Amino acid sequence: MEILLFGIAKDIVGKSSFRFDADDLVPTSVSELKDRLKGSFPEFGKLSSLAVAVNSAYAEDSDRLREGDEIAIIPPVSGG
Amino acid sequence: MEILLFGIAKDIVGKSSFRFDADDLVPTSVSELKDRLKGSFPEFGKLSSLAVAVNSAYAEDSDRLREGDEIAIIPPVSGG
Amino acid sequence: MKGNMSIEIVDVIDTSTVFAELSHPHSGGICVFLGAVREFTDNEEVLSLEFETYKIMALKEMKKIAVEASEKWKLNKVIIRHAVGAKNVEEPVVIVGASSAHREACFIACRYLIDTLKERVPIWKKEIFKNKSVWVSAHP
Amino acid sequence: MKGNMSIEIVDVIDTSTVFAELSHPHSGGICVFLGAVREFTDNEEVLSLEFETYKIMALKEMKKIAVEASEKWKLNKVIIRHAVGAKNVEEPVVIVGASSAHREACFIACRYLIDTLKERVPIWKKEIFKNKSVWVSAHP
Repeated sequence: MEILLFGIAKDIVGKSSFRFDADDLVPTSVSELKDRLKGSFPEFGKLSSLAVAVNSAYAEDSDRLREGDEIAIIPPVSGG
Repeated sequence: MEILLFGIAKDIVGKSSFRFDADDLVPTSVSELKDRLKGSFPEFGKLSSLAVAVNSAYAEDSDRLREGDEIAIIPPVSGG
Repeated sequence: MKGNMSIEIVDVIDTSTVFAELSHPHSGGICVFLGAVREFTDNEEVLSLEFETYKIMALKEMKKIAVEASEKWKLNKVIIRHAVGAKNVEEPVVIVGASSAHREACFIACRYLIDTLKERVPIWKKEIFKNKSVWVSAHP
Repeated sequence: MKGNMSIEIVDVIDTSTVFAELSHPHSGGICVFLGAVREFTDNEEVLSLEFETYKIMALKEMKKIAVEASEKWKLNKVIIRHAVGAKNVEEPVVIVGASSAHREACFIACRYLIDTLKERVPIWKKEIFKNKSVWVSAHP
Protein backbone atom coordinates (compact mmCIF):
# COMPACT_ATOMS: atom_id res chain seq x y z
CA MET A 1 0.00 0.00 0.00
CA GLU A 2 1.57 3.23 -1.19
CA ILE A 3 0.99 6.55 0.57
CA LEU A 4 1.59 9.87 -1.23
CA LEU A 5 2.98 12.81 0.72
CA PHE A 6 2.73 16.53 -0.02
CA GLY A 7 3.85 19.84 1.44
CA ILE A 8 5.02 19.63 5.04
CA ALA A 9 4.09 15.91 5.17
CA LYS A 10 6.81 15.25 2.61
CA ASP A 11 9.30 17.22 4.70
CA ILE A 12 8.34 15.35 7.89
CA VAL A 13 8.78 11.91 6.36
CA GLY A 14 11.67 12.99 4.15
CA LYS A 15 10.27 11.60 0.90
CA SER A 16 7.30 12.04 -1.42
CA SER A 17 5.79 8.59 -0.82
CA PHE A 18 6.26 5.44 1.24
CA ARG A 19 4.86 1.89 1.29
CA PHE A 20 3.36 -0.43 3.84
CA ASP A 21 4.47 -3.86 2.68
CA ALA A 22 2.52 -7.06 3.18
CA ASP A 23 4.75 -8.06 6.10
CA ASP A 24 4.09 -4.68 7.80
CA LEU A 25 0.84 -4.24 9.69
CA VAL A 26 -1.03 -2.54 6.85
CA PRO A 27 -3.57 0.03 8.22
CA THR A 28 -7.16 -0.86 7.33
CA SER A 29 -8.86 2.49 7.99
CA VAL A 30 -8.13 6.20 7.66
CA SER A 31 -8.01 6.64 11.44
CA GLU A 32 -5.60 3.73 11.81
CA LEU A 33 -3.35 5.27 9.14
CA LYS A 34 -3.38 8.63 10.95
CA ASP A 35 -2.54 6.98 14.27
CA ARG A 36 0.35 5.05 12.70
CA LEU A 37 1.72 8.25 11.15
CA LYS A 38 1.52 10.18 14.42
CA GLY A 39 3.17 7.27 16.22
CA SER A 40 6.10 7.08 13.82
CA PHE A 41 6.41 10.85 13.22
CA PRO A 42 5.22 12.92 16.20
CA GLU A 43 5.43 16.07 14.03
CA PHE A 44 2.13 15.03 12.42
CA GLY A 45 0.44 15.51 15.78
CA LYS A 46 1.51 19.16 15.85
CA LEU A 47 -0.14 20.18 12.56
CA SER A 48 -3.25 22.38 12.44
CA SER A 49 -5.12 19.54 10.78
CA LEU A 50 -4.42 16.24 9.08
CA ALA A 51 -6.60 14.78 6.35
CA VAL A 52 -6.37 11.70 4.17
CA ALA A 53 -7.53 11.39 0.59
CA VAL A 54 -8.58 8.06 -0.86
CA ASN A 55 -8.74 7.92 -4.66
CA SER A 56 -8.28 11.69 -4.79
CA ALA A 57 -11.25 12.62 -2.58
CA TYR A 58 -11.31 13.55 1.10
CA ALA A 59 -11.95 10.48 3.26
CA GLU A 60 -13.66 10.15 6.66
CA ASP A 61 -11.75 8.67 9.63
CA SER A 62 -13.99 5.59 9.50
CA ASP A 63 -13.40 4.90 5.78
CA ARG A 64 -11.68 1.60 4.97
CA LEU A 65 -8.41 1.40 3.05
CA ARG A 66 -8.00 -1.24 0.38
CA GLU A 67 -4.95 -2.44 -1.54
CA GLY A 68 -4.95 -0.59 -4.87
CA ASP A 69 -6.51 2.61 -3.46
CA GLU A 70 -4.57 5.79 -4.18
CA ILE A 71 -3.96 7.16 -0.69
CA ALA A 72 -2.54 10.60 0.10
CA ILE A 73 -1.74 12.51 3.26
CA ILE A 74 -3.23 16.02 3.11
CA PRO A 75 -1.62 18.45 5.57
CA PRO A 76 -3.29 21.88 6.05
CA VAL A 77 -3.91 23.32 2.58
CA SER A 78 -2.79 26.85 1.76
CA GLY A 79 -3.63 27.57 -1.87
CA GLY A 80 -4.70 30.96 -3.13
CA MET B 1 -27.88 81.78 -18.01
CA GLU B 2 -27.17 78.61 -19.98
CA ILE B 3 -28.59 75.23 -18.98
CA LEU B 4 -27.00 71.98 -20.22
CA LEU B 5 -29.23 69.01 -20.99
CA PHE B 6 -28.36 65.32 -21.11
CA GLY B 7 -30.05 61.99 -21.80
CA ILE B 8 -33.82 62.10 -21.74
CA ALA B 9 -33.74 65.80 -20.71
CA LYS B 10 -32.20 66.59 -24.07
CA ASP B 11 -34.95 64.61 -25.83
CA ILE B 12 -37.71 66.36 -23.84
CA VAL B 13 -36.47 69.86 -24.65
CA GLY B 14 -35.29 68.90 -28.13
CA LYS B 15 -31.79 70.37 -27.79
CA SER B 16 -28.62 69.94 -25.75
CA SER B 17 -28.77 73.33 -24.01
CA PHE B 18 -30.95 76.41 -23.70
CA ARG B 19 -30.63 79.93 -22.25
CA PHE B 20 -32.60 82.12 -19.92
CA ASP B 21 -31.89 85.61 -21.24
CA ALA B 22 -31.82 88.72 -19.13
CA ASP B 23 -35.31 89.67 -20.31
CA ASP B 24 -36.65 86.24 -19.21
CA LEU B 25 -37.41 85.71 -15.56
CA VAL B 26 -34.08 84.02 -14.76
CA PRO B 27 -34.51 81.39 -12.00
CA THR B 28 -32.54 82.20 -8.86
CA SER B 29 -32.55 78.81 -7.13
CA VAL B 30 -32.40 75.13 -8.04
CA SER B 31 -35.99 74.57 -6.95
CA GLU B 32 -37.18 77.52 -9.02
CA LEU B 33 -35.35 76.12 -12.06
CA LYS B 34 -36.98 72.70 -11.55
CA ASP B 35 -40.42 74.28 -11.23
CA ARG B 36 -39.90 76.32 -14.40
CA LEU B 37 -38.80 73.20 -16.30
CA LYS B 38 -41.79 71.15 -15.10
CA GLY B 39 -44.07 74.05 -16.00
CA SER B 40 -42.76 74.37 -19.55
CA PHE B 41 -42.22 70.64 -20.16
CA PRO B 42 -44.60 68.45 -18.15
CA GLU B 43 -42.55 65.37 -19.13
CA PHE B 44 -39.98 66.39 -16.50
CA GLY B 45 -42.62 65.75 -13.83
CA LYS B 46 -42.93 62.14 -14.94
CA LEU B 47 -39.26 61.18 -14.46
CA SER B 48 -38.08 58.90 -11.62
CA SER B 49 -35.98 61.78 -10.30
CA LEU B 50 -34.69 65.15 -11.41
CA ALA B 51 -31.43 66.65 -10.16
CA VAL B 52 -29.51 69.79 -10.99
CA ALA B 53 -25.75 70.19 -11.04
CA VAL B 54 -24.13 73.55 -10.40
CA ASN B 55 -20.51 73.83 -11.47
CA SER B 56 -20.41 70.08 -12.04
CA ALA B 57 -21.52 69.00 -8.56
CA TYR B 58 -24.98 67.93 -7.36
CA ALA B 59 -26.89 70.92 -5.94
CA GLU B 60 -29.59 71.10 -3.26
CA ASP B 61 -33.03 72.52 -4.04
CA SER B 62 -32.26 75.55 -1.88
CA ASP B 63 -28.95 76.37 -3.62
CA ARG B 64 -28.79 79.74 -5.39
CA LEU B 65 -28.04 80.05 -9.08
CA ARG B 66 -25.71 82.81 -10.27
CA GLU B 67 -24.90 84.13 -13.74
CA GLY B 68 -21.72 82.39 -14.85
CA ASP B 69 -22.46 79.13 -13.03
CA GLU B 70 -22.32 76.00 -15.18
CA ILE B 71 -25.78 74.54 -14.70
CA ALA B 72 -26.91 71.12 -15.90
CA ILE B 73 -30.13 69.13 -15.70
CA ILE B 74 -29.42 65.60 -14.46
CA PRO B 75 -32.20 63.14 -15.27
CA PRO B 76 -32.05 59.66 -13.63
CA VAL B 77 -28.53 58.31 -14.21
CA SER B 78 -28.02 54.82 -15.64
CA GLY B 79 -24.31 54.21 -16.03
CA GLY B 80 -22.67 50.82 -15.54
CA MET C 1 -3.29 57.06 -2.63
CA LYS C 2 -4.25 59.65 -5.24
CA GLY C 3 -1.35 58.74 -7.52
CA ASN C 4 -2.66 55.20 -7.40
CA MET C 5 -6.07 55.98 -8.85
CA SER C 6 -6.96 55.72 -12.50
CA ILE C 7 -10.25 57.46 -13.34
CA GLU C 8 -11.20 57.65 -16.99
CA ILE C 9 -13.99 57.96 -19.52
CA VAL C 10 -12.95 56.24 -22.73
CA ASP C 11 -14.35 55.18 -26.08
CA VAL C 12 -13.24 51.56 -25.74
CA ILE C 13 -12.28 49.62 -22.59
CA ASP C 14 -9.14 47.52 -22.93
CA THR C 15 -9.49 44.67 -20.43
CA SER C 16 -6.08 43.15 -21.09
CA THR C 17 -4.07 45.54 -18.91
CA VAL C 18 -6.29 45.99 -15.88
CA PHE C 19 -4.63 43.43 -13.60
CA ALA C 20 -1.19 44.82 -14.36
CA GLU C 21 -2.50 48.31 -13.57
CA LEU C 22 -3.91 47.16 -10.22
CA SER C 23 -0.83 45.14 -9.25
CA HIS C 24 1.12 46.39 -6.23
CA PRO C 25 3.83 44.74 -4.11
CA HIS C 26 1.66 45.13 -0.99
CA SER C 27 -1.48 43.72 -2.64
CA GLY C 28 -2.29 40.05 -2.14
CA GLY C 29 -5.76 40.53 -3.65
CA ILE C 30 -7.19 42.26 -6.71
CA CYS C 31 -10.93 42.33 -7.38
CA VAL C 32 -12.33 43.60 -10.67
CA PHE C 33 -15.91 44.00 -11.87
CA LEU C 34 -16.70 44.41 -15.54
CA GLY C 35 -20.14 45.42 -16.80
CA ALA C 36 -20.99 44.39 -20.35
CA VAL C 37 -23.92 44.67 -22.72
CA ARG C 38 -26.48 41.91 -22.25
CA GLU C 39 -28.49 40.52 -25.15
CA PHE C 40 -31.87 40.65 -23.41
CA THR C 41 -33.68 43.03 -21.07
CA ASP C 42 -37.01 41.70 -19.77
CA ASN C 43 -36.93 39.10 -22.56
CA GLU C 44 -36.64 41.74 -25.25
CA GLU C 45 -33.66 41.59 -27.57
CA VAL C 46 -31.25 44.51 -27.17
CA LEU C 47 -29.48 45.47 -30.40
CA SER C 48 -27.04 47.88 -28.77
CA LEU C 49 -26.62 50.43 -26.01
CA GLU C 50 -25.66 54.06 -26.31
CA PHE C 51 -23.94 55.88 -23.48
CA GLU C 52 -23.61 59.59 -23.07
CA THR C 53 -22.10 61.52 -20.20
CA TYR C 54 -21.64 64.94 -18.65
CA LYS C 55 -17.93 64.30 -18.73
CA ILE C 56 -16.47 66.93 -16.41
CA MET C 57 -18.96 66.08 -13.68
CA ALA C 58 -18.78 62.32 -14.27
CA LEU C 59 -14.99 62.36 -13.79
CA LYS C 60 -15.39 64.41 -10.59
CA GLU C 61 -17.99 62.01 -9.19
CA MET C 62 -15.90 58.97 -10.15
CA LYS C 63 -12.92 60.49 -8.35
CA LYS C 64 -15.02 61.23 -5.25
CA ILE C 65 -16.16 57.60 -5.23
CA ALA C 66 -12.56 56.34 -5.49
CA VAL C 67 -11.51 58.64 -2.64
CA GLU C 68 -14.45 57.50 -0.49
CA ALA C 69 -13.55 53.85 -1.07
CA SER C 70 -9.92 54.58 -0.16
CA GLU C 71 -11.06 56.21 3.07
CA LYS C 72 -13.34 53.32 3.98
CA TRP C 73 -10.88 50.50 3.20
CA LYS C 74 -7.10 50.22 2.92
CA LEU C 75 -6.57 50.04 -0.83
CA ASN C 76 -3.32 50.20 -2.75
CA LYS C 77 -4.79 50.90 -6.20
CA VAL C 78 -8.20 51.80 -7.60
CA ILE C 79 -9.51 51.90 -11.18
CA ILE C 80 -12.82 53.30 -12.40
CA ARG C 81 -13.23 53.42 -16.15
CA HIS C 82 -16.44 53.92 -18.12
CA ALA C 83 -17.02 53.74 -21.85
CA VAL C 84 -19.23 56.07 -23.89
CA GLY C 85 -20.74 55.82 -27.37
CA ALA C 86 -22.46 52.85 -28.99
CA LYS C 87 -21.79 49.37 -27.55
CA ASN C 88 -22.86 46.00 -28.86
CA VAL C 89 -23.71 42.79 -26.99
CA GLU C 90 -20.74 41.47 -24.92
CA GLU C 91 -18.79 44.73 -25.27
CA PRO C 92 -17.45 46.14 -21.98
CA VAL C 93 -19.21 49.22 -20.65
CA VAL C 94 -17.56 49.81 -17.29
CA ILE C 95 -14.66 48.33 -15.36
CA VAL C 96 -13.92 49.00 -11.69
CA GLY C 97 -11.28 47.40 -9.53
CA ALA C 98 -9.28 47.65 -6.33
CA SER C 99 -6.22 45.96 -4.87
CA SER C 100 -5.47 45.47 -1.20
CA ALA C 101 -3.32 43.40 1.16
CA HIS C 102 -6.12 40.90 1.85
CA ARG C 103 -9.15 39.90 -0.20
CA GLU C 104 -11.90 41.18 2.07
CA ALA C 105 -11.11 44.85 1.39
CA CYS C 106 -10.80 44.60 -2.38
CA PHE C 107 -14.06 42.63 -2.74
CA ILE C 108 -16.12 45.03 -0.66
CA ALA C 109 -14.47 48.10 -2.21
CA CYS C 110 -15.07 46.80 -5.74
CA ARG C 111 -18.75 46.29 -4.96
CA TYR C 112 -18.93 49.79 -3.48
CA LEU C 113 -17.32 51.31 -6.58
CA ILE C 114 -19.84 49.85 -9.01
CA ASP C 115 -22.90 50.31 -6.77
CA THR C 116 -22.07 53.96 -6.10
CA LEU C 117 -21.13 54.67 -9.71
CA LYS C 118 -24.57 53.45 -10.79
CA GLU C 119 -26.27 55.69 -8.22
CA ARG C 120 -24.41 58.92 -8.77
CA VAL C 121 -22.24 59.25 -11.86
CA PRO C 122 -23.93 61.32 -14.61
CA ILE C 123 -23.88 58.76 -17.40
CA TRP C 124 -27.02 57.82 -19.33
CA LYS C 125 -27.73 54.60 -21.14
CA LYS C 126 -30.19 54.20 -23.99
CA GLU C 127 -31.27 50.70 -24.92
CA ILE C 128 -31.83 50.25 -28.64
CA PHE C 129 -34.43 47.60 -29.44
CA LYS C 130 -35.70 46.62 -32.87
CA ASN C 131 -38.66 49.01 -32.85
CA LYS C 132 -37.89 51.50 -30.08
CA SER C 133 -35.23 52.97 -27.85
CA VAL C 134 -35.48 53.66 -24.12
CA TRP C 135 -33.47 55.80 -21.69
CA VAL C 136 -32.87 53.29 -18.88
CA SER C 137 -34.33 54.14 -15.44
CA ALA C 138 -35.77 57.43 -16.66
CA HIS C 139 -39.31 56.55 -15.61
CA PRO C 140 -40.60 54.82 -12.47
CA MET D 1 -22.97 24.75 -17.55
CA LYS D 2 -20.11 22.25 -17.59
CA GLY D 3 -18.95 23.33 -21.03
CA ASN D 4 -18.74 26.83 -19.64
CA MET D 5 -16.25 26.03 -16.88
CA SER D 6 -12.52 26.37 -17.21
CA ILE D 7 -10.63 24.60 -14.41
CA GLU D 8 -6.85 24.50 -14.68
CA ILE D 9 -3.56 24.20 -12.86
CA VAL D 10 -0.90 26.05 -14.83
CA ASP D 11 2.71 27.18 -14.53
CA VAL D 12 1.94 30.81 -15.37
CA ILE D 13 -1.39 32.67 -15.20
CA ASP D 14 -2.13 34.86 -18.22
CA THR D 15 -4.46 37.62 -16.98
CA SER D 16 -4.94 39.22 -20.38
CA THR D 17 -7.61 36.80 -21.66
CA VAL D 18 -9.77 36.22 -18.60
CA PHE D 19 -12.52 38.75 -19.36
CA ALA D 20 -12.85 37.47 -22.90
CA GLU D 21 -13.10 33.93 -21.51
CA LEU D 22 -15.87 34.93 -19.08
CA SER D 23 -17.80 36.99 -21.62
CA HIS D 24 -21.25 35.69 -22.53
CA PRO D 25 -24.17 37.33 -24.38
CA HIS D 26 -26.42 36.79 -21.34
CA SER D 27 -23.89 38.18 -18.85
CA GLY D 28 -24.18 41.81 -17.81
CA GLY D 29 -21.63 41.31 -15.02
CA ILE D 30 -18.24 39.64 -14.70
CA CYS D 31 -16.41 39.50 -11.37
CA VAL D 32 -12.81 38.31 -11.14
CA PHE D 33 -10.51 37.88 -8.15
CA LEU D 34 -6.77 37.57 -8.59
CA GLY D 35 -4.46 36.50 -5.77
CA ALA D 36 -0.85 37.64 -6.06
CA VAL D 37 2.36 37.35 -4.05
CA ARG D 38 2.65 40.05 -1.39
CA GLU D 39 6.01 41.45 -0.36
CA PHE D 40 5.44 41.17 3.39
CA THR D 41 3.88 38.67 5.78
CA ASP D 42 3.66 39.87 9.38
CA ASN D 43 6.22 42.54 8.52
CA GLU D 44 8.74 40.03 7.29
CA GLU D 45 9.98 40.33 3.72
CA VAL D 46 8.93 37.47 1.48
CA LEU D 47 11.43 36.66 -1.28
CA SER D 48 9.16 34.25 -3.14
CA LEU D 49 6.47 31.62 -2.74
CA GLU D 50 6.53 28.02 -3.86
CA PHE D 51 3.33 26.17 -4.65
CA GLU D 52 2.92 22.46 -4.95
CA THR D 53 -0.24 20.46 -5.54
CA TYR D 54 -1.77 17.01 -5.58
CA LYS D 55 -2.90 17.75 -9.08
CA ILE D 56 -5.51 15.09 -9.82
CA MET D 57 -7.31 15.77 -6.55
CA ALA D 58 -6.91 19.56 -6.81
CA LEU D 59 -8.57 19.59 -10.22
CA LYS D 60 -11.42 17.42 -8.89
CA GLU D 61 -11.97 19.72 -5.91
CA MET D 62 -11.81 22.84 -8.08
CA LYS D 63 -14.42 21.33 -10.38
CA LYS D 64 -16.66 20.46 -7.42
CA ILE D 65 -16.42 24.06 -6.23
CA ALA D 66 -17.34 25.41 -9.67
CA VAL D 67 -20.34 23.05 -9.83
CA GLU D 68 -21.44 24.04 -6.32
CA ALA D 69 -21.27 27.72 -7.24
CA SER D 70 -23.29 27.07 -10.41
CA GLU D 71 -25.95 25.30 -8.36
CA LYS D 72 -26.13 28.11 -5.81
CA TRP D 73 -26.25 31.01 -8.30
CA LYS D 74 -27.21 31.38 -11.96
CA LEU D 75 -23.82 31.69 -13.66
CA ASN D 76 -23.05 31.67 -17.36
CA LYS D 77 -19.29 31.06 -17.08
CA VAL D 78 -16.83 30.11 -14.34
CA ILE D 79 -13.04 30.10 -14.25
CA ILE D 80 -10.80 28.66 -11.54
CA ARG D 81 -7.10 28.66 -12.36
CA HIS D 82 -4.19 28.15 -9.96
CA ALA D 83 -0.48 28.42 -10.59
CA VAL D 84 2.23 26.10 -9.25
CA GLY D 85 5.99 26.42 -8.92
CA ALA D 86 8.02 29.40 -7.71
CA LYS D 87 6.34 32.83 -7.77
CA ASN D 88 7.86 36.23 -7.07
CA VAL D 89 6.30 39.36 -5.57
CA GLU D 90 3.34 40.67 -7.66
CA GLU D 91 3.12 37.50 -9.73
CA PRO D 92 -0.39 36.03 -10.00
CA VAL D 93 -1.02 32.85 -8.01
CA VAL D 94 -4.72 32.21 -8.50
CA ILE D 95 -7.51 33.68 -10.58
CA VAL D 96 -11.20 32.91 -10.13
CA GLY D 97 -14.14 34.52 -11.89
CA ALA D 98 -17.79 34.20 -12.76
CA SER D 99 -20.19 35.90 -15.13
CA SER D 100 -23.93 36.30 -14.66
CA ALA D 101 -26.90 38.34 -15.87
CA HIS D 102 -26.70 40.75 -12.91
CA ARG D 103 -23.81 41.76 -10.69
CA GLU D 104 -25.05 40.33 -7.38
CA ALA D 105 -24.59 36.70 -8.48
CA CYS D 106 -21.13 37.08 -9.97
CA PHE D 107 -19.77 38.98 -6.94
CA ILE D 108 -21.03 36.48 -4.40
CA ALA D 109 -20.02 33.50 -6.55
CA CYS D 110 -16.51 34.90 -7.07
CA ARG D 111 -16.09 35.29 -3.31
CA TYR D 112 -17.35 31.74 -2.78
CA LEU D 113 -14.90 30.36 -5.36
CA ILE D 114 -11.82 31.84 -3.70
CA ASP D 115 -12.94 31.23 -0.10
CA THR D 116 -13.76 27.60 -0.79
CA LEU D 117 -10.63 27.02 -2.85
CA LYS D 118 -8.54 28.19 0.10
CA GLU D 119 -10.36 25.82 2.45
CA ARG D 120 -10.37 22.64 0.41
CA VAL D 121 -8.14 22.45 -2.64
CA PRO D 122 -4.96 20.43 -2.02
CA ILE D 123 -2.38 23.08 -2.86
CA TRP D 124 0.43 24.01 -0.49
CA LYS D 125 2.32 27.28 -0.27
CA LYS D 126 5.79 27.69 1.16
CA GLU D 127 6.93 31.20 2.00
CA ILE D 128 10.63 31.76 1.35
CA PHE D 129 12.17 34.37 3.64
CA LYS D 130 15.81 35.43 3.77
CA ASN D 131 16.79 32.97 6.50
CA LYS D 132 13.97 30.43 6.58
CA SER D 133 11.03 28.93 4.74
CA VAL D 134 7.61 28.12 6.14
CA TRP D 135 4.70 25.97 4.94
CA VAL D 136 1.79 28.39 5.36
CA SER D 137 -0.98 27.38 7.82
CA ALA D 138 0.73 24.09 8.67
CA HIS D 139 0.87 24.85 12.39
CA PRO D 140 -1.75 26.44 14.67
